[in-house]
Amino acid sequence: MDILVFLSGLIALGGIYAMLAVSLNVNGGMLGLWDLGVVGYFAVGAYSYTLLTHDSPGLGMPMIAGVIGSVVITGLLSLFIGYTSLRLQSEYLLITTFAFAEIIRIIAANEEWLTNGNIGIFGLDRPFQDFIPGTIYMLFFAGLVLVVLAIYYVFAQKLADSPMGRYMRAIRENEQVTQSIGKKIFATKLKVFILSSCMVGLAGCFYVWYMSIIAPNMFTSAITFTVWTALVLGGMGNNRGAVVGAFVLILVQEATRFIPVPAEYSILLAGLRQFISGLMLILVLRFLPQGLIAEKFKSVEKLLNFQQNSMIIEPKGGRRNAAS
Amino acid sequence: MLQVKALSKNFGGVQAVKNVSLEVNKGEIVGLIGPNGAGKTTLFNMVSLFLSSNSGEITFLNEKIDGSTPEAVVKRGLLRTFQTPVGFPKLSLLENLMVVPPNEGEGIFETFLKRKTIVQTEQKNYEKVCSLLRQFNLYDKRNELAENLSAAELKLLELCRQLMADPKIMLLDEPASGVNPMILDKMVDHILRLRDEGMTFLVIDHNLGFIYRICDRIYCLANGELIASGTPEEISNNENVKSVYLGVS
Amino acid sequence: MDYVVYGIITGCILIIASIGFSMVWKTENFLNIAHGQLLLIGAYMAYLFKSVLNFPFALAMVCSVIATAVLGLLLAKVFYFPVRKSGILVLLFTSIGLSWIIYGVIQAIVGPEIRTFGLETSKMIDVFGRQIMSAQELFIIVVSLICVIALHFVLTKTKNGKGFRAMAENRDLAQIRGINSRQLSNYVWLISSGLAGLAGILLAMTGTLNMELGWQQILIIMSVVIVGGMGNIYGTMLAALIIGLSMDISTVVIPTSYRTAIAFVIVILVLLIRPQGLSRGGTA
Amino acid sequence: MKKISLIAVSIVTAATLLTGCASSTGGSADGAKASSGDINVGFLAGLTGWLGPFTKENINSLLLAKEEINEAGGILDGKKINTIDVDTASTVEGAIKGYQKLVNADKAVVAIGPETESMLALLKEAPKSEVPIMSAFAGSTELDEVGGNYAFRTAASDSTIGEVRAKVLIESGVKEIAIMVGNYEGAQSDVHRFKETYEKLGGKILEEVTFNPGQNTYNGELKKIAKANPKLVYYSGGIDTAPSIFKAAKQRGYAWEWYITPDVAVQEFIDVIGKDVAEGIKTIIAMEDENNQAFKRFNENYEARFKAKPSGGYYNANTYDLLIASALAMQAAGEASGSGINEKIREVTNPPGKQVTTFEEGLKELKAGNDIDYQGASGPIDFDEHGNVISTNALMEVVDGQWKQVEFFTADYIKED
Repeated sequence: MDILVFLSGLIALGGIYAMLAVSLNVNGGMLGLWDLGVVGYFAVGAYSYTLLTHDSPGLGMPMIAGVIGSVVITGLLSLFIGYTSLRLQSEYLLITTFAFAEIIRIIAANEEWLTNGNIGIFGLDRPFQDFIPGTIYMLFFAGLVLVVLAIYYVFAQKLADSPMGRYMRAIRENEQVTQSIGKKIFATKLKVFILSSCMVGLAGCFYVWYMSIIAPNMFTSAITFTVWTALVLGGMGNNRGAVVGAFVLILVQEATRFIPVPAEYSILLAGLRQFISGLMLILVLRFLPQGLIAEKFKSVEKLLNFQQNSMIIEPKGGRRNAAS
Repeated sequence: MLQVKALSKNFGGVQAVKNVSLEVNKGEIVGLIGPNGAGKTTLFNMVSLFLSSNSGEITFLNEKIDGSTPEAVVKRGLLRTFQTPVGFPKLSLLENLMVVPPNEGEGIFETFLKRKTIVQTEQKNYEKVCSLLRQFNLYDKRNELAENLSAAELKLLELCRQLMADPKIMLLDEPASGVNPMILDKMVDHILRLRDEGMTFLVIDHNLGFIYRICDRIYCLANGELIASGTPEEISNNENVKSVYLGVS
Repeated sequence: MDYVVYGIITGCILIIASIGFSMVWKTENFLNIAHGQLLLIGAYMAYLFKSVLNFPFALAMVCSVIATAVLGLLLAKVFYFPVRKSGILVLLFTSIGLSWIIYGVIQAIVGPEIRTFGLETSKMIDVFGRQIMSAQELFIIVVSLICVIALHFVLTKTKNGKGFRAMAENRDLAQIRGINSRQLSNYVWLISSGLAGLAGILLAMTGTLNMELGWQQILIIMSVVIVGGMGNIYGTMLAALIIGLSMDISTVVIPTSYRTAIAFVIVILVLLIRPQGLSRGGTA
Repeated sequence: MKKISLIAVSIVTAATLLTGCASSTGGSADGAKASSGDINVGFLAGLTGWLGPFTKENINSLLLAKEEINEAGGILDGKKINTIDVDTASTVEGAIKGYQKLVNADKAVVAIGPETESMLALLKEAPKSEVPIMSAFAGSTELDEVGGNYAFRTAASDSTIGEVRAKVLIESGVKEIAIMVGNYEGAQSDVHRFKETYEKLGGKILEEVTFNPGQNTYNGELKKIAKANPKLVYYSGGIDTAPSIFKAAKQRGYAWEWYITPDVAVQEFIDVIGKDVAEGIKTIIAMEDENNQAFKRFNENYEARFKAKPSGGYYNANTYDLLIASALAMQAAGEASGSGINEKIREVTNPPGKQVTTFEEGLKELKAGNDIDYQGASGPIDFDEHGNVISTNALMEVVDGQWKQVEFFTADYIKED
């Protein structure tokens, strides 16, 4: 039972990261936006939720209003960020979004009247915590995370299989050609960017629940890098890869904690854990540049059930490698 | 149908296109030739509004279009291709073409709210795509990824893709480069057939033989300036054109 | 006035730290996140030579710069060269992975203690009766000036330097003209890593050797390079000074706690107004 | 298919590693095999990250306490203590994950070590899991009134120490100061109550500068302070930024008197900023009188065991006391459990009872059925209703490159007026 509770804690956290990875896959993987601002929307989602629902500082609104509010606020902010930065290309977009995320964190740390500054806000409520005994609450929470993750997954998958998904991949593959056939690329990018940010913002609420505390130093760029790593590890452009990547990353990181070492060497081990994460990433990239699960080709005919009788043969090189 | 008047473009002090005027009438195939760096592609980019011009005027179907957006121009029926026809390498041929027609499903909410309309549109587009692929002998490869095609097939695919957008005029950027003679013949056939069906073309190419074969009229650019224009015969005998081509290659 | 001097000092360290990053970006076409960890290697190498092997500080510096340069090239050969064909994103993430590896290894070796080189406190220098800066700060400015001049000389006079500039101008053209890209690439990695090592030492001179140095600096380095324009060396120098100056001068007007935010605000503003950075670099 | 099987393999490996190790007792100290009767105690702290420099000595202190307990024969008829170090990477997320591992996988009875934010994050969790969290250095004022049930700290609250510091300054005639404070929770909390009390007592803050750790230079920040022209500057920040700030100030000839936050009152601080710069820097630190027997004994034992002096600013004695007190509490409760500790820890550390200063003494008295009052190496250790201790304080100064105790203030200092 205890092991189950322990594992459910990991699953909850892994699930939250998987939610982030799926959200990121929508704009980073499928649309090919190099968005390094993940932690920014994550922070805004988490802070909006907290400030809407917490009493002081905050408005003391009901939980559901907080969740909706956090999605809306994240959306509005990403509209602003996206509108200003989405015209930029690859690396420039990457740095700009990154800069926005850093600025968000710095504001959270310095505007004490709003966010309680570096101290943050603690003792935050969790959903249904009054009805579920504390010892097994984590089990419930992990379940809740998995349910929402499943919704995220199905949503993202439906999107990927739709004409919209095809259109997004086209933009990723060749922006110029997409423009030459009369598509409004910027508007689409903005829409998808906002969608992805909202998804990240909602995941922010779950992070607050998991942590029960909110403070600016929870939202450093390490989270952005972790989510991207998870996505690259699992396979970009592929929702299954995003989920698998996130869980593998969290599990492997945690598994290294269990290596038994004498107390004197625990610092050595701590350094080694960073080493292992890094090595794993490099090895996967070297030998499986498409990630653990490559983005898979799906025939239009199959998706639309046009030719149910004929077999559709997967073309050679049928795995899409989005990582180039 | 398409008029370009006194178009100019500067790149950091270098005049890429100087005061170029040209005209394409409906049902014509007009060639645009000139040595490397003559400003042909720059001109294309400006006409398709991928690039803004410094001065001059572009009129399409009797309406000024400069200052508009590439998307808007495409909607009016002006399509262009690219020199290097990569298309969407990781998309299958079907997807490469299915993505072209405006589709109501290309929205986030629409994807989930208008499923029925989407399927209907898709069905319609699918049939159109298939007939087009059959015409170009690519039907058998419809589920192949574009990156697995040969360069020549990619050129054909490029043509198909732009055709999907129901163009009134097509700007072809080097449709014949890297295409073997056999496929080139087919390309010529396709272009002529399309012209007979009412399409208008403006074609850039280095292959003068190809240009002479298909074009009704030809413009020649060198160093950003228009140095000659006329029928293929006139151009092939033009001293300016000869000296420019001999001087370079 | 004093703030201008502070800004120049900050800017000088940034120049040394960013040039290498910018050069790698230009030739290899990816953001080398592990560049920050090379700073860390340089600083700890110098510590090894100075405090463990008891070299004089100047010699320790030189040894460390050379060692970091060689190590940087080696790491590039082992980790980056094999995945070059797989694309920019793979390279970018390989560099993130490499950052973790370097961080982990150094952490395991040196532990979390904070160290310094144990240098004497330097004297202030009087100029017209005003104390402008300390000898140490003057040293930093002189070292970066020397580096900038040396680099300029190398880029304009040597074969490889010319090759680099040609490549910076037009990658395809340079390859057509037969510039030995393998040799050139080695050469860029050497210079880039050496400069990173030097920057690490300079940073550790004024402050401390601590594990977070690499992560802290890479953010600012990226801002500088972006503001400077892709891979443009001179633009990068200018950007380093601008960001250094604006961060220090900003402390007069706004709370010092927002100092780092200034760099990012500049990045965003520059990109919105001039999407190619301060100087023209021309993207692919 | 090959790739899918690869993922499957990696997941299975990870899972096996997790569950396999989880069912064993995890990291056993000294490489010794932990027998099933052992009691696991967790050290939950940032071994890497910004807390790294703090915790490396704490690991030793805990080791020392463990060894003393085990050498005295263990508790509850010979059960040995086993410590498990869990790295939080100095993040709250790491602390939560680590705590869950300690509680559920290692079956630890207590988690010693989290810093303020992690304490706050685990506050609600601890009573549910019935595994107390105890901190030796979470000084934040935020924790003043929330602990007491499964949450204890031997760190003096910043509010107490802030009040003492303000009073000492005012009484020594310093009425105007400037403050330099790092832009993070620990530093800001440290300054918070001090500022309040100082101003209440009639002091004036001329300038307060917040700085970000990890900058190249701090000249601008120092200039701002210099403009206010204070006699004394209070520095609350980390050791990593200290050299840049203190050296630069010295170089520029700013002849301020410095008071620093207790966190950096360690030998390392003097080493990194240089003896000449450090000379005369003062701090007030929540510490036992250096003439106190228990404290002396702890220092001597530590030095003998690890060949190095423990640093006051790293709260080594406080960490040590937490484990000793927990062990005594378990002995008193008669069971090795978190709830046992929670129930009995006040009883064994607070008066009334026979005063004991070592584990061995305490064990003997408990076995004899007597009530005890543990007097720790870090002070008398009397937990109030919110799990805080009222500490004694010492004014320390750097003399000849060493921290020297200049004055000692008993726990009653702030009460007398």
